Amino acid sequence: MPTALYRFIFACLLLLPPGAYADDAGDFAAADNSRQAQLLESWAAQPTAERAALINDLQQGQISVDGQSKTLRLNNRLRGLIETAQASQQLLAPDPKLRLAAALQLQKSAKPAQLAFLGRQLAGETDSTAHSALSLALANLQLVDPDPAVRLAAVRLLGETGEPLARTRLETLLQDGVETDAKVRIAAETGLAQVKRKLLIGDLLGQAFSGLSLGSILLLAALGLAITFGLLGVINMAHGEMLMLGAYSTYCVQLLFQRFAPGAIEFYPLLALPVAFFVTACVGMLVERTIIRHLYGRPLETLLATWGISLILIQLVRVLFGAQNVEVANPAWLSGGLQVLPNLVLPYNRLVIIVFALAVVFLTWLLLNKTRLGLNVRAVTQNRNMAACCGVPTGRVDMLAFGLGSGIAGLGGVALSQVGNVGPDLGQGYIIDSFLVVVLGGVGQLAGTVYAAFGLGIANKILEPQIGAVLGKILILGLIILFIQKRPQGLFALKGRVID
Amino acid sequence: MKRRSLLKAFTLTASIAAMGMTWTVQAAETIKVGILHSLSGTMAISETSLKDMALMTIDEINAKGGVNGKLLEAVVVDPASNWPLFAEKGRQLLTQDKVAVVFGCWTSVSRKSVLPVFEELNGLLFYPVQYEGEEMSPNVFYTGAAPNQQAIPAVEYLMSEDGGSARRFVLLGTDYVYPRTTNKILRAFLHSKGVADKDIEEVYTPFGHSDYQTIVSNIKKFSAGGKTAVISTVNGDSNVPFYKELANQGLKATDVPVIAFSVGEEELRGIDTKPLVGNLAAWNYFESVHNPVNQKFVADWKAYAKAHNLPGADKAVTNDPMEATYVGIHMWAQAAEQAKSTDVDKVREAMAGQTFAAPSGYTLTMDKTNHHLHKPVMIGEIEDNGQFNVVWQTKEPIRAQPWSPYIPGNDKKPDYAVKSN
Amino acid sequence: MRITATAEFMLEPAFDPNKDAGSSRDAIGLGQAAGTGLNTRHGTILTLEDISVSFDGFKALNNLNLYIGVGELRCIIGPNGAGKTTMMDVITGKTRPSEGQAWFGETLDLQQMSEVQIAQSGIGRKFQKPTVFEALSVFENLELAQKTDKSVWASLRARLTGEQRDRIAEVLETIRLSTSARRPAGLLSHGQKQFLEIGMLLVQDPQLLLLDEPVAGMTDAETEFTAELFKSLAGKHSLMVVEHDMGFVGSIADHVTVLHQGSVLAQGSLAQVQADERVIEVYLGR
Amino acid sequence: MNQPLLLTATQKAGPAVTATVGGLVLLVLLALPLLSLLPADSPFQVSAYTLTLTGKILCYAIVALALDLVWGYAGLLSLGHGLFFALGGYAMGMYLMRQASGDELPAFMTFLSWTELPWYWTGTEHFWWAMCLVVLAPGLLALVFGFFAFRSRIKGVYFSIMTQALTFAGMLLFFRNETGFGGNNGFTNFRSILGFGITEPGTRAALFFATVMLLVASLFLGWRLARSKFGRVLTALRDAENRLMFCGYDPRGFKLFVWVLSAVLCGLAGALYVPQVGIINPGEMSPTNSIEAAVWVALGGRGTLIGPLLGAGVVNGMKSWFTVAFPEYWLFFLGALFIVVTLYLPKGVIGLLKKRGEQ
Repeated sequence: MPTALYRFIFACLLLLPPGAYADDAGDFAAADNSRQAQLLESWAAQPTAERAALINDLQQGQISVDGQSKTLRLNNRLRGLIETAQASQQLLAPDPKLRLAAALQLQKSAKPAQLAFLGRQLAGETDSTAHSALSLALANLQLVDPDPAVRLAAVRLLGETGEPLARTRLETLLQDGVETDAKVRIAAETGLAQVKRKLLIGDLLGQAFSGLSLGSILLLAALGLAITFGLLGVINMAHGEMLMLGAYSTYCVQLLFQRFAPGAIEFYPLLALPVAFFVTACVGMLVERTIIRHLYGRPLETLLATWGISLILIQLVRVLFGAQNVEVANPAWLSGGLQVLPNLVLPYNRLVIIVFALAVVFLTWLLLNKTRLGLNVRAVTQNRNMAACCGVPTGRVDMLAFGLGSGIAGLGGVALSQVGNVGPDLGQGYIIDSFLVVVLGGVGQLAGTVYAAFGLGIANKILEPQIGAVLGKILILGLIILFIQKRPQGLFALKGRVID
Repeated sequence: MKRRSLLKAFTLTASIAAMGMTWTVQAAETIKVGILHSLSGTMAISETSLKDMALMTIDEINAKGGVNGKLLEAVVVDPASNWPLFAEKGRQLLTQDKVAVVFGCWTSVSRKSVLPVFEELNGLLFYPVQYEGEEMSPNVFYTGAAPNQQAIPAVEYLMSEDGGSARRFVLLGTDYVYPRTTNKILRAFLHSKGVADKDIEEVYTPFGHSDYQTIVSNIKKFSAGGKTAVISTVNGDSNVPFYKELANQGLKATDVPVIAFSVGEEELRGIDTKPLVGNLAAWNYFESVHNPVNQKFVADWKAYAKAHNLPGADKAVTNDPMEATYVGIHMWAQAAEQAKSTDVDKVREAMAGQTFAAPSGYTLTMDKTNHHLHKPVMIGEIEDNGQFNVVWQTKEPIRAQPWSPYIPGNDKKPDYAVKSN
Repeated sequence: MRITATAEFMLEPAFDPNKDAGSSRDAIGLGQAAGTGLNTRHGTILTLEDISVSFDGFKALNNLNLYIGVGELRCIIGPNGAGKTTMMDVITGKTRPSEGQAWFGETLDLQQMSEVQIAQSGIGRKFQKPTVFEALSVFENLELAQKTDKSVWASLRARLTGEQRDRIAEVLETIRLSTSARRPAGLLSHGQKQFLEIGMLLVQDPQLLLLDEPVAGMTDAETEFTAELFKSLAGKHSLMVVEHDMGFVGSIADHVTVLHQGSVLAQGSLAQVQADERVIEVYLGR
Repeated sequence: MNQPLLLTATQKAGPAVTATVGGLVLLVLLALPLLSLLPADSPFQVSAYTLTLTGKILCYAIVALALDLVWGYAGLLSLGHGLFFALGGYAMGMYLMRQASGDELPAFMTFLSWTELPWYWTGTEHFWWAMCLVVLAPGLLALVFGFFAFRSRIKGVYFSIMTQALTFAGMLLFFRNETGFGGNNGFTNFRSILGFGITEPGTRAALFFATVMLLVASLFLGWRLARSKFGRVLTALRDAENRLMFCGYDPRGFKLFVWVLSAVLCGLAGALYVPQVGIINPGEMSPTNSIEAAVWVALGGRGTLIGPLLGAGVVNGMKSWFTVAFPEYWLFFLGALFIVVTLYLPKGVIGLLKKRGEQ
């Protein structure tokens, strides 16, 4: 295959008069997909400064052929090739950063045809990081070099990296009959071992992170419940819908920004937080005043009533916003991820959510333990009558506490809207998990809730790769049920004299 | 006291049951047609728009003077995403409302739930959604795609040079029958194309799964081993978290293209499409198709949505199941005209070989024997405007193979519809 | 028949082979009216030794030693938080002590038994706050409490025999609730509930009655009557009464134990303990 | 809607009249299957639709009754009764599938690459064994779960949440295709039961009749229990469990007994439900269904035997009517129902009637 390609590309090069934009553009526009692919490959092998403009246009999918601009029908294959061509163009760029980026791109997608070109660039490369990156890109191609010495160097180089690709390349190299030179084989084996070790670390870290991330989401979903259920003893089945409302308020805020402040759209989540909190808190307080107020001390009744509320809220949202999901976009600073290791990317939205979750927990803790309101809440929840006698306005405290719980759920909703979809049934998916988290953590125990959430998240993520998502979830449920049998009071139970 | 109230209870139950009998209201000069789509519950998300589309189509037909000189009268019921309720409502439509035909169902389970009722009462159901096949009832006309009209061409495309000549495949789906069957067929097909089992990874998630971190990172790992494509039969709601995770973990369509069989324009309305650009979907129709029929179709729909101010009307879109509904209802009307009657058996006969110039730009034919439409297959690339750019399509409509040749034992199945009872 | 509660005595281990464990117990012994199926050879019906209970560090009971003789009527007094109720929880198996031993008679190790077993073996308890089955009638309350086979199957087939009815009627007389036998227990007054609960103990016919503040919320007349009732019970049954009302205590108790900070502070007749300046200090504070 | 009239009528009327009315109702219920056998043209013919709808509601009524035994009497609100119902249904479904498929594998297995029946399907072709399963599957599960739950004194809200988690886990498990119960599609397309065609009017009538019998039987059973000392112990248990323990009763046994009994009743109801509605799938296990059942009981009146039946009747009747009349508003109504009942009808409709009766 390579040799044939070489010849072909040479043919192409001969055909090409040194490249005025127009001709290339013309050729490209005229060509069919496979011919376009060949052109791109040839250009990638022979980047010239003149062609930079054209390739940039190609990236946009718009080129101008004799005067008028023409939209191209690209497919993924062509896009890939354009990226490669683009990269090899950038190797010519004066800015070392660009060159580095290009080299990294080429590590993935360099074609054998570019061997010669890359070699030349490497020789001329001054910037050290770019140099090493480029040499690695080159090494990928040199694995098939006729000279064992070159191959050996290449293999050594690959061994240094933690690239998943390097692993497969080395593995293919080690297949029977591929690599004949003994020294290279040995080097490849040692290198492979190194790479595997590096990859393993990445995987483990990745698992841990996803566990934490899932935990933080569970935490945000359950925290509000820890207050309404844990402190007020209300089985708030409408809690999930509070999450949902929070997510929908995020959606509305986003719409408003699109309408009125498209410039600042990046920051709509920041405004969404207070809005969501306010909206859900109000709904919560309304519900508390109108319905739940009459049901304190009858937990099972609150369960039924709040379930009714949740049905109404769901259908209400369906009528208002339609049954379909609505679009909530991640702003730029929440999309993409942080490349920690070659095989470990930490998505920004998840990182932010973890931090956010902890922040919310901290604030809640402050609120409950360091403020008058918190004191009142704890007083009321421990002994309603006594608190009333001490002049604590129990009614208002209940209302505020419930509002607080709902508001926190609203904040959770904002976070959920950044990782999942926003639809009327959003809450239904979280309600059972949230309850399990709270019960597992021990009712009325903020700390317990935190531990339970992260515990569940991590356990889930350890199980999932082993036995699959479905069985994993079932198993977790089973384990929780068993655990509650063992410790009905949850992880953090207050012991005390049994009072009847 | 107890005994007294016991008696009351019975009185009540009976009286409710009695209501069943009192609902047979017969309008004079109209033909009743039933619409059996969930308007509440989990499936409302997909099915409500089909109900509206059906109503629009019926209006359209009535505007042209109805069928056999009679106007069509739609009877809408809500099975509330509750499968037994589908059977109950189906029976009600057929026996109480005496409808001539029913358009409805989305999920396979709902279809399977009503199927015995339609076969027992010899009713007529038009089913507008792509499904796993393995069924061919004389009382159902399937206007959605069978696997060979969607899945297999899609994979062929992925393996082609333009599709990126993928050599490894991740079959990712929600754990229920449609993905399972489709993936089973695909695996067999891939084997026939010389793809080894080690290059195929099958992954399933529970309904409403929302955490795709592990799965996406596994896909990444898997894709390091060679040119990989993901074939997603992930069910509606889970798609958003899946695609978001893909984008955030930096898997670009150019590296690992994802082709989805259940993501259409309607679903994209709920997704921020920027990160998805370049990912694929396989359908038999896309809103972006350029032809006069489709332009009118889309325009009519947008107008209808505005006129009846459906939620989100400003962003109203059409999609494949809607087109299938539209085509189905029109074909039924044509058949009824041709048969000069709405009698099920006569209509069934007339349906065979019925043709209709569909919005997809092709003239679709109802197969003479197997009750499935001949449909074209299109591969669309997601664009940032939530539309699809058709990058590949079949020259001709393809005949459906409801009994997939890739499933052992199907070769013995007859190629014409027979009652399963 | 008085004993002087010296520290050495209280700390004496229960089953020290080197000592004649009998002697000290005989000192407490009030006759040998042993209940059926319960071995009280040495005349002690309840033995608590070195019992300690701690809730998250706080020691509710601290090396508590206590002996109740067969047929004895013992009053437990002590300031709030002295551990009175906790002690009852320990005896009835509601709370498990972190260390120490609790014996019912000579043979039954209360720590090995579940609450239900303890109750069935003959320890009846009346709660601080009167708890009766509010939804059931007074009669039904007594019927449930009555001593009989209390297994599931039995209660499926249960029919009241003549003498069972008579017994219940009799108790209804004693607790003066005959007239309201058919009323739901929920409608009774506080005092009546107290009596009903006592009645439930009576029909249950336990050998040891634990009564937590039985006369709280009773009129003087009722209190007086209760005192009579308890006196009459003593001898047939062993009683352990926790009470704050000194008048009441004085009227019934031949023997009083003062608890303080989870262990026995003083023991003896009411007069003795009231004379004890440690007790005075505890009650009045410095 | 005409129930209110009916109700007021019945409760205003003297016991004698009520008795006759009730007798008539029972007669009607018994007559329905017979009427359904009449030729279609006769004016008295009862449509299969009405029959199956009523049959379905009766099955739900049995579930409500079973739930009331544990909730109304023993004070254990189970949010997982749908699981037992579904298990009974699946047991019956297995038999029906085997009947339909004959000697071959059930259809859903053949195209999901099952080569032979999994072990737990063995014997399901025999009706008697299927019946055993109908009782055993829910019964044993309830026994095991109950044993652990009651041993560690899980009650009140915890119990509710645990049962909910249980049924949720069950649903996920049955959704999987590997589990071997047809996954999301469950079982459909039954043909015959005991050799009789499932769609024949005769079979329908018989099934309906069986349902009425089961309902009456479970009513009688519940009535006997409520009247026995056992019933009183349960009530005591609900109000003051500790007191009961110090009276020497072991609550575990009592709870376990009534819990298992209730589960088995649900199983039986499920078994009769499946052939009448013609499908069983994991959806029946969704927590939502179980919670709805709780509302039937609450609406009718907890701790009364009739209330639940009433509740099941009203809610499902409403559902069948609403989903045709105003599909969009069904959930609003249901939700409002939940709230109103808990706020204003703590004793349910029955309580209301009693009060009115006393005035």
